[in-house]
Amino acid sequence: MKNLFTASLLSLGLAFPAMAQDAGGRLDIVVQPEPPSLMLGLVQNGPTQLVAGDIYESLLRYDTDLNPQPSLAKSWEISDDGMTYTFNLHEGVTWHDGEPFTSEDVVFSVDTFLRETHARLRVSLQHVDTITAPDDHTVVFKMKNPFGPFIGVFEAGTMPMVPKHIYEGTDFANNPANNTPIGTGPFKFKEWQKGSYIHLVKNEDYYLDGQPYLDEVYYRVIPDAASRAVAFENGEVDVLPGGSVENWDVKRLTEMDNVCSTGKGWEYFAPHAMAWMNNREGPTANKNFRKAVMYAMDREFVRDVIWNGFGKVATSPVSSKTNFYTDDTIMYDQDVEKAKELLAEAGYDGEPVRILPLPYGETWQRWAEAMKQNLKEVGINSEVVATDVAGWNQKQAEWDFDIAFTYLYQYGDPALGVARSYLSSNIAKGSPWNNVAGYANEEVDAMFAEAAVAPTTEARQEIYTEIQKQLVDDVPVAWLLEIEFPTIYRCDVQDLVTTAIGVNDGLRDAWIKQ
Amino acid sequence: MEPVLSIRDMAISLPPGADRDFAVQDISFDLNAGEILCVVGESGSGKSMTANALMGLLPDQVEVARGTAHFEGRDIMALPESERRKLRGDRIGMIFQEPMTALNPLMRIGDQITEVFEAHNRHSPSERREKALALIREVGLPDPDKIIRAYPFQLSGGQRQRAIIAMALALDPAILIADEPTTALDVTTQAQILDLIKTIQQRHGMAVMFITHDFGVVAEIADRVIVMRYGEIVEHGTASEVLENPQHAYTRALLKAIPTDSVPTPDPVTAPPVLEVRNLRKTFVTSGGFFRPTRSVTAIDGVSFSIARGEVLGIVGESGSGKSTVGRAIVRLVEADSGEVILDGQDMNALSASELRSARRRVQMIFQDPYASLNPRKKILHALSEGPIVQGVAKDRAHARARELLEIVELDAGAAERYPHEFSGGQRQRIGIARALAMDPDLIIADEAVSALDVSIQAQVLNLLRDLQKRLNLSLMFITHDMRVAAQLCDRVAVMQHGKLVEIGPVAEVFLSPKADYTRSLLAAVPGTDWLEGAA
Amino acid sequence: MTLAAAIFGRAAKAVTTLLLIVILNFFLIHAAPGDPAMVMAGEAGAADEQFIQQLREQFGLDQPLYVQFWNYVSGVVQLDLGYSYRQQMPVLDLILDRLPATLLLTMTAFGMSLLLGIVFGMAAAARQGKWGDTAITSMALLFYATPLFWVALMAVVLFSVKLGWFPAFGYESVGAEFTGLDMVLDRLKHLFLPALTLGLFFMAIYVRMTRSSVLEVSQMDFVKTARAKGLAEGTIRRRHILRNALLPVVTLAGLQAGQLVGGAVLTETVFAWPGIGRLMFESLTARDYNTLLGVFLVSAAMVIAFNIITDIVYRLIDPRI
Amino acid sequence: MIDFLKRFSRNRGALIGALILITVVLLAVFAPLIYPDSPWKMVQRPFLPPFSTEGLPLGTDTLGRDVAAGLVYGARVSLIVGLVSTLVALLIGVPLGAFAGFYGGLIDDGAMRFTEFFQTIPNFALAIVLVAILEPTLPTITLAIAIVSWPPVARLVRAEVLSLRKREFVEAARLAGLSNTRILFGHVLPNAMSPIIVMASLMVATAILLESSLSFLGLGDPNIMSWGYMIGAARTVIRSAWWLSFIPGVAILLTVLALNLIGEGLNDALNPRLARKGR
Repeated sequence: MKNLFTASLLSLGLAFPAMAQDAGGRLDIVVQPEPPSLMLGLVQNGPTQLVAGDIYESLLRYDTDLNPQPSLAKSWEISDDGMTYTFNLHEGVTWHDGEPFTSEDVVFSVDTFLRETHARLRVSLQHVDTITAPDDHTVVFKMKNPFGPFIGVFEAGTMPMVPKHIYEGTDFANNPANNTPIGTGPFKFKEWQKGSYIHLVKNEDYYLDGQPYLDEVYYRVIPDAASRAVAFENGEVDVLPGGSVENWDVKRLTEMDNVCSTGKGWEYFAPHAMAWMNNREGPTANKNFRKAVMYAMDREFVRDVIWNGFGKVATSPVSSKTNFYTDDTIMYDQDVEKAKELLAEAGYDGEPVRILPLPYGETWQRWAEAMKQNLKEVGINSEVVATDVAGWNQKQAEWDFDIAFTYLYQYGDPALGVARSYLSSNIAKGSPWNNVAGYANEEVDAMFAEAAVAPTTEARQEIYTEIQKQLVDDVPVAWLLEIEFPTIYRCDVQDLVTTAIGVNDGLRDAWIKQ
Repeated sequence: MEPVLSIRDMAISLPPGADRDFAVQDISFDLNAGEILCVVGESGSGKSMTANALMGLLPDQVEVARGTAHFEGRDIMALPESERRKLRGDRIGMIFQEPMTALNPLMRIGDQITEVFEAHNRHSPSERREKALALIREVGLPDPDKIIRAYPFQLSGGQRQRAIIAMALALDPAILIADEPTTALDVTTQAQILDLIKTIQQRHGMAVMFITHDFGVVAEIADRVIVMRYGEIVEHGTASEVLENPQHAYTRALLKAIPTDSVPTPDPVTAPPVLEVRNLRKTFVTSGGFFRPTRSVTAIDGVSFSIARGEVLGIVGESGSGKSTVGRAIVRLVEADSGEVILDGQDMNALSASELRSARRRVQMIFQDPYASLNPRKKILHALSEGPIVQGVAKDRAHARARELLEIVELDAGAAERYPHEFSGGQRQRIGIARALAMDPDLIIADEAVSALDVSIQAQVLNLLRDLQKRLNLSLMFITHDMRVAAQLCDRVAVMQHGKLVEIGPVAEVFLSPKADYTRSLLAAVPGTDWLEGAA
Repeated sequence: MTLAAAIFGRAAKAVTTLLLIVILNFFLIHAAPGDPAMVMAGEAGAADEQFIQQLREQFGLDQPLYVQFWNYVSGVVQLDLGYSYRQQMPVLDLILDRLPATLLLTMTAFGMSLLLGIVFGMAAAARQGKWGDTAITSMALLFYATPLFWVALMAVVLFSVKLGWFPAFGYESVGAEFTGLDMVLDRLKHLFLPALTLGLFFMAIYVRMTRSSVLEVSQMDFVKTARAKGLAEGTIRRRHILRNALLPVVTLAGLQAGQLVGGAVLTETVFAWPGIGRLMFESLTARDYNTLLGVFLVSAAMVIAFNIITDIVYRLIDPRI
Repeated sequence: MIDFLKRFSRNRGALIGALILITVVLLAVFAPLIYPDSPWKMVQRPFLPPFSTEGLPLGTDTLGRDVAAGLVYGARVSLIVGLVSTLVALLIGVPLGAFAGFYGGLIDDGAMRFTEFFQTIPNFALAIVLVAILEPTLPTITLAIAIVSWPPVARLVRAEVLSLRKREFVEAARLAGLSNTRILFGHVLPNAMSPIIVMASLMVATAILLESSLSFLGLGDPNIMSWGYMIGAARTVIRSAWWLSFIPGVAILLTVLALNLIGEGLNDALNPRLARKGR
C-alpha cells in the first residue's frame, strides 16, 4: 500500500516538488561495503556512487521513465541530425572550494579526465568527435555519427564533473585531493572515519536556493548484514539503500510501522540478473544444453522465495524496465521433460558443470544452491565453486567457469548496457564484465552496430526486437531476473527517491517531515 | 614427671578402599615436658598420621575415629577448628621432612616467619621484624639481615630446615612435633640439625615429639622411644631400654637390620682391573639461552680409580659430591669432558655411537628410584629380555634366562607376566638387579640402590646383593651416601667431595683410620655411632 | 637476570619472527586468485584491458614478483608498510587509525577474562565438589563449547534489540560529539558486548585452569606448613595458594594471545568494530596486499606484546627467574 | 584397561559426554538410511518452524530444505573435519615435539622457534587467509584448521618427552644398547600417550568450532552441508527465524561439550596433570 502511495507521490514530486518541504535534520544511511574511495571520476562502484552522488553532479538527471531532467545543465538541445548536443549550464554554480564551475570544467572532465579513467564512458565517447566550450556557460558535443543512447550518459556516475583547477596536469589516480573530494553537489565532504562512517554536510552555497533541505548526512559502514538490519530497527539508521540488507530481512523490516519502501530508483541501472554460460567449451558449449538449463530452472520459485517476490523473471537480454524490450520471444518456463529431451539431443554425458555464484552475500549463495538442485532434477550434475570477490572476477575474466552468476546494469539503453555482453568484438580474456560467455555471431554484431546509430527510435526498436529473438533462441547466457532492490526508509523521509538513479543520485530533494 | 600431652586410645580411620581401615589404632602414650620422645617405625606404620592428627592437619577423608589427647587441660581432639588453629604454631609447633617444598617459593623467608606472629596477632610489625631476626640468629642462620629478605630458592636444604624450625619456635610452643626433619638431609647437615633441635629443646624446655625411621637418629637424641608398626605401638620405653634390650621381635628385627659399624676386613683383591678410570673430568654448563648468565658446576674434577674383577668399590659422598655423575659418566649417560674409562683395554669414551651400543652391555646400572626405573607399560618379562634380544640373544633363550633371573633374585617366575605397578618397592629393586644381570655385564654400578627402601627391606636387598656378588663374582661399583651401608658391602671405599676423590682405600683403613679431614667429619656425623660401637 | 634484559631478549627474538611472518605471508597472499585490479574492475561494473592495465601499473603489480617482494621487504625494514591503493592512504596510517579500537577491545577482553576467570576459578576450587563448584565449572564448560559468533549474535538480539541496554555495534555514537565523561561512558557501552563475547571463551578456559591449578597447589607441602603456623584458611588461600596457582594460568594466557587477536576478526565483523581484525578480512577479500600484510605484521606484533606482558607479570609473581 | 574404564565411568560428566557423542556418531553414520534424500532437496515451503509439520520435525530452512536432514548430514562433516584435522595436527605436532624433546640442543631450539613462529600468527586469521587462498573445499578447510592447531600438541609432547627421557627406565633402555628411535617409540612415546589422547579429544572440539566460524564468515564448502554452513546461512534470518541458527548452534554446542566432558574424563582417568601443560 505504502509503496503505491509514495510511488505516485514521487512521480509528482519529481519535476516540481508537491508540497512545502521542512528544512533541517540529519539522515543516517547505510553504505555497504565501505567504498574504496569517494572520487567518483576514478571509482564508479555502487557504494562510491551512493556517497559521491551527493558530492559530484553531472549535466543531467533522469526521471523514473528515463526522460532527461536538468541538473548542472539548465537546458539542452540536440540537432535534428543527432550530430550536435548543446548544453546551457546553470550560472553561479561553484565548487565546494569556492571556485566557479564553468564549461571549461566540463570539457576537462569529459575530454581529458574521464577519457583516461572511465572505462564505461570511454565506449560512448568513441562516437564523439569534439567537445568545445564557446563560452563559460555553454558546452557543445560534436558527434562522429548519430548515437541514439548518447543523451543517456549525462548521469553523475557515468559522467561526473571534476574540478579542472585541481586535477589539470596531475597524476589523477594519486592526487592527494582524492581523499577530500571537491564537487558541485548539494553536500560537502566533512570527515571519513574509516571503517565506521562518512560524514557529509549541507552545501550552503548550492545553486538551487533552499536546497538541499538536510543539514547533514552520515553514511554508516556496518559490515554484517544482520547488524545492518538491527541498526535500522533500533533507529540507528533511517535509510537502507537497495541490497544493503538480505532479502529475508526486507520483508520483516517493511512490515514494521513508520517504515516505507520503494522499488523505484533503479530504472536507469535496471539490474539484470543472469548466468553466463561458457559458449566455448564443456557441456555449455552446446546450444541445446543451454536451452535445457533454461527449462530446468524454476525462476518463479527463486523470485518468490529468495527475492521475497521482488523483481520480475527476465525473459530477454533487455530489461522490460528500459526501452526496446520485447516479449515476442521464446518463453522458457520450467519444463523438466523438455529439458531432459534437449539434454538427450545434446548428448550430455553427465559431466559435472561448475557453477560460479556471485560472492555478494547469502542471497546469491542460496540462488546457486537452488539452481544446482533444479539442474540435478533434470539430470545435470553440477558443483558450486566457492570463492570471494577477487577469485570470482579472476575466474570469469579468465573464462574459468561453466555457469557464472552475475547481474549487469542496463544504463537505460541496450547499446550501453546490453550489447557489451554479446558483441564478439567485446570478447577479451583477462577483463571482467565484457562478453564473458564468448558468444560470437556476426549477424548479431552487425545488428547491434546498426541499432546503436540508427536515426529514429522506431528504427532502433525494430532491430532490437530482431536481436532479442535471435539471442533468446541462442541463449548465450541464462537470463534470470530483473532485480528490484527495494529502498527501505522511515516514512517521514520525503522525496528520497526522485530519479531513475534513486538514492545514488544524491539527496538534493530529500527532506524530513518534522 | 607431669605429661604435657597425654594421648589415650586414639584411632585414626582411613578412607574406604585403603589398604586397611585404621591408620592408627588404640594408641596411648604421654609426652612429658622437657623430653624428646622418638616415634620410630617404617613407612606405613602410622607415625606421621599420629603427628598430623595432633596438629589437626589430617588429609581429608582421614579422621580421628576415637580417643582423646589432653593438652594444657583440654582434649584438643574435641576442640572446634577455630580453637585448634589458635593452638597451631602457638602452643604446638611442627617441622616437616622436605625442606625443599615446605616453604612457599614465592615468599621471602622473613615474611614467612613474621606471618606466624601475624596469624596469632602478636607484636607490632616492627617488633615482628626484630623477633624474626632474633629467631634467624637463634637457629644459626648466617647473615640474618640478608636471610630475612631472601627467597627459599636462595637457601640450601639445611638452611631451609633451620628457617622452618625458626617458624616453629616463633611463639615458643610447649610442644614441637618434628616429622622426619632430617631424612632428606646429608649426614653432616643432619648432625647439625639434630644438635640444633637438642639445644633449642633444652633452652626452651619444651617437649619434642620426634618422628623418624632411623635408629641412629634415635640413639642420638631420644629420651624415650615408641616403636610403631601397622598403626600400633609395639614397644615403648626409655631410649636405653629399647636400644639395648628390645623386647618386641619387630624391634629386634629392625635393630638387626641396621648395618653395624663393625667393619669387615676382606682379603685384598688381587685380580686384574676390569675397569680403569683415568683423570675423568666433567663440568656442567647451564646456558640460560638468550639472557641468563651461563653458570658452570664442576661435577667431576680429575677422578682416577680402578675396580678389580670381583671387587666391590664403594663410592661415598654427600649430595653434590659428584659420586653419581662419576657412575653415569662411566656408562656415558653423561658425556665426560675428558679422561679415559677403560673397560678391559677399551676406552669407552672413544667409542662411536654404534660401537657404544654393543659395548654398553658390559656395564649395567641399578637405579635409586624403584618406581621410576621400570617402564610402567611393559611386562617384567619384556624389561628383562628386551636388552639381551637387542644384543642378539635368541628370543626364547632370553625369556628363559629372564625367568631364571627372577628365581635368582628370589621372585617367583610368575612375576614375568606382571606389570611393575603390581610390585612393592623392594621387589622392584630386585627386578632392577635382575635386569642388570640379564645383560651379564662385566661391571654393575649400583647408584643409591637401597636408599629409597625401609631399613628391613634395605637389609634384605643388601644381603641379596652381597651373596649374588659372591656367587657370581660380580664386579660392583656401589654408590651411596650411607657410610654404614658402604661398610657392609665394599672391599674398598672412595670418598668424594666437590667432584674430587679425597680418599680411597680398603674399607677398614678408610673407616677406622681415615686420612682426610673430610672423611673424619663424615664419619663423625653418622648418627648413633657410639651407641652402635657399644652394641658391636 | 634483569627484567629489562628479558624484554630485550624477547624483542630481539620478535624481530626475526616478524620478518619471517612477512616473508611467509607475502607469498601466501600473492598465491591467492585474483588481484586488486581485478577486484576494483569488478566493482566498477565495467572494465576493459586499458582500465585494468592502468590499475596494475598504478599498484605496481606489473613488476615481477621478486621485485615486488624486494620493494616491500626493504620498505618494511625501514618501518614503511607501503601504500594502500585501494584505501588511498599509507598502510601505516590506515592501521594506526584502526589499532586503538582493536587494542581497546582485545585488552579489555583479555583483562576481563583473566580477572573473572581467576576469581571464579578460585571460588570454584574453594567449594570443590559443592554445588557452587558444579555451577561455575558447568558454566565454564558451556561458554567453552559455544561458538564465539553465535554468542555474539544472541547477545545482540537479547541485549540490544530486545532489552535495548547496549548498542548493537560500532564503537561510539556516531555524530554525537560527546566529550569527557559522556564520551567514556558512550565508549564503554559500545565496548561491553564485543568485549564480553570475545572474553567469554577465554574466561571459561581460565576458570578451569585456575581451578585445577589451585586444587593442585593446595596439596603442596608449604600449604601444610602454613596451616601448621595456625594461619586462617582465607589467609592461606590468598597469600600462599593463589600466587603459586597463578603461574600456570599466566603462562597459558600468554600462549593464547594469538587466539585472542584472531578471535577479534569475528567479533569486529559482527559488531562493526572498526579495528584491524575487520580491516584484515576486508583487505583480504579486496586483495589489498599491502594492507593485509601490514595488519598481519601488526597483529603478530600485538601477540608478541601480549606475551611480553604476561612474561613481565610472571616475573613479578615469581622471584626465581 | 579395566580400572581405566572404572575410573572413567566414575566420572558422571564423562559418561554423559560419551552418551551424547555416541548418539551424534550414530546419526552421522546412518544418515543415508534415516534421510535417503539429499539434504539439499527443497522439500517444503521455506521457514516452516519446528514441530509444525508432519515428517519435518525441525522444520525447513530458507529454501524449504529439511533442517533435520541437514543436521544429520552436517554431523558427518563436522565430525570428519574435527577428526581428520586433529589427526593431521597430531601428525605434525607429535613428531616435532618428540624429536625436539628427545634430542634437545639445536633440534630443540629450531623446532621450538618454528612452533613459536606459528603461535605468533593469530591462528584464526591465518586459517582465514589459508582457506581464502586455497578456496574453501572440505580438504582445504581441514588442512587449514590442522595447520593452525598443531603447535600446542608439539609443546605438550615436548614437555612430556623432556620429563620422560630423564626417567631411569629410559636410561636403563639406553644401557641395554637400544637405538634412539627404538627408545623414543618403544619407551618414551607410549608413556606420553595419555596426555596426547586427552588433548586430541579437546582439539576435535576446537576444530569443530573453527570450521563453524569459517563457514560463518562464508568460508565454507558450498557443496557440503555442515553445521557451520547451516548457521552461516541462517544468520541472515536470525531475527525472523531464530531457530534456523539456534538448532545447529545447539548441535555444535552439545558435540563440543560432549568432547570436552570426555576429555576431562580421560584426563582424570589417565593423567591428572594435563591441565598444567600444553594448549
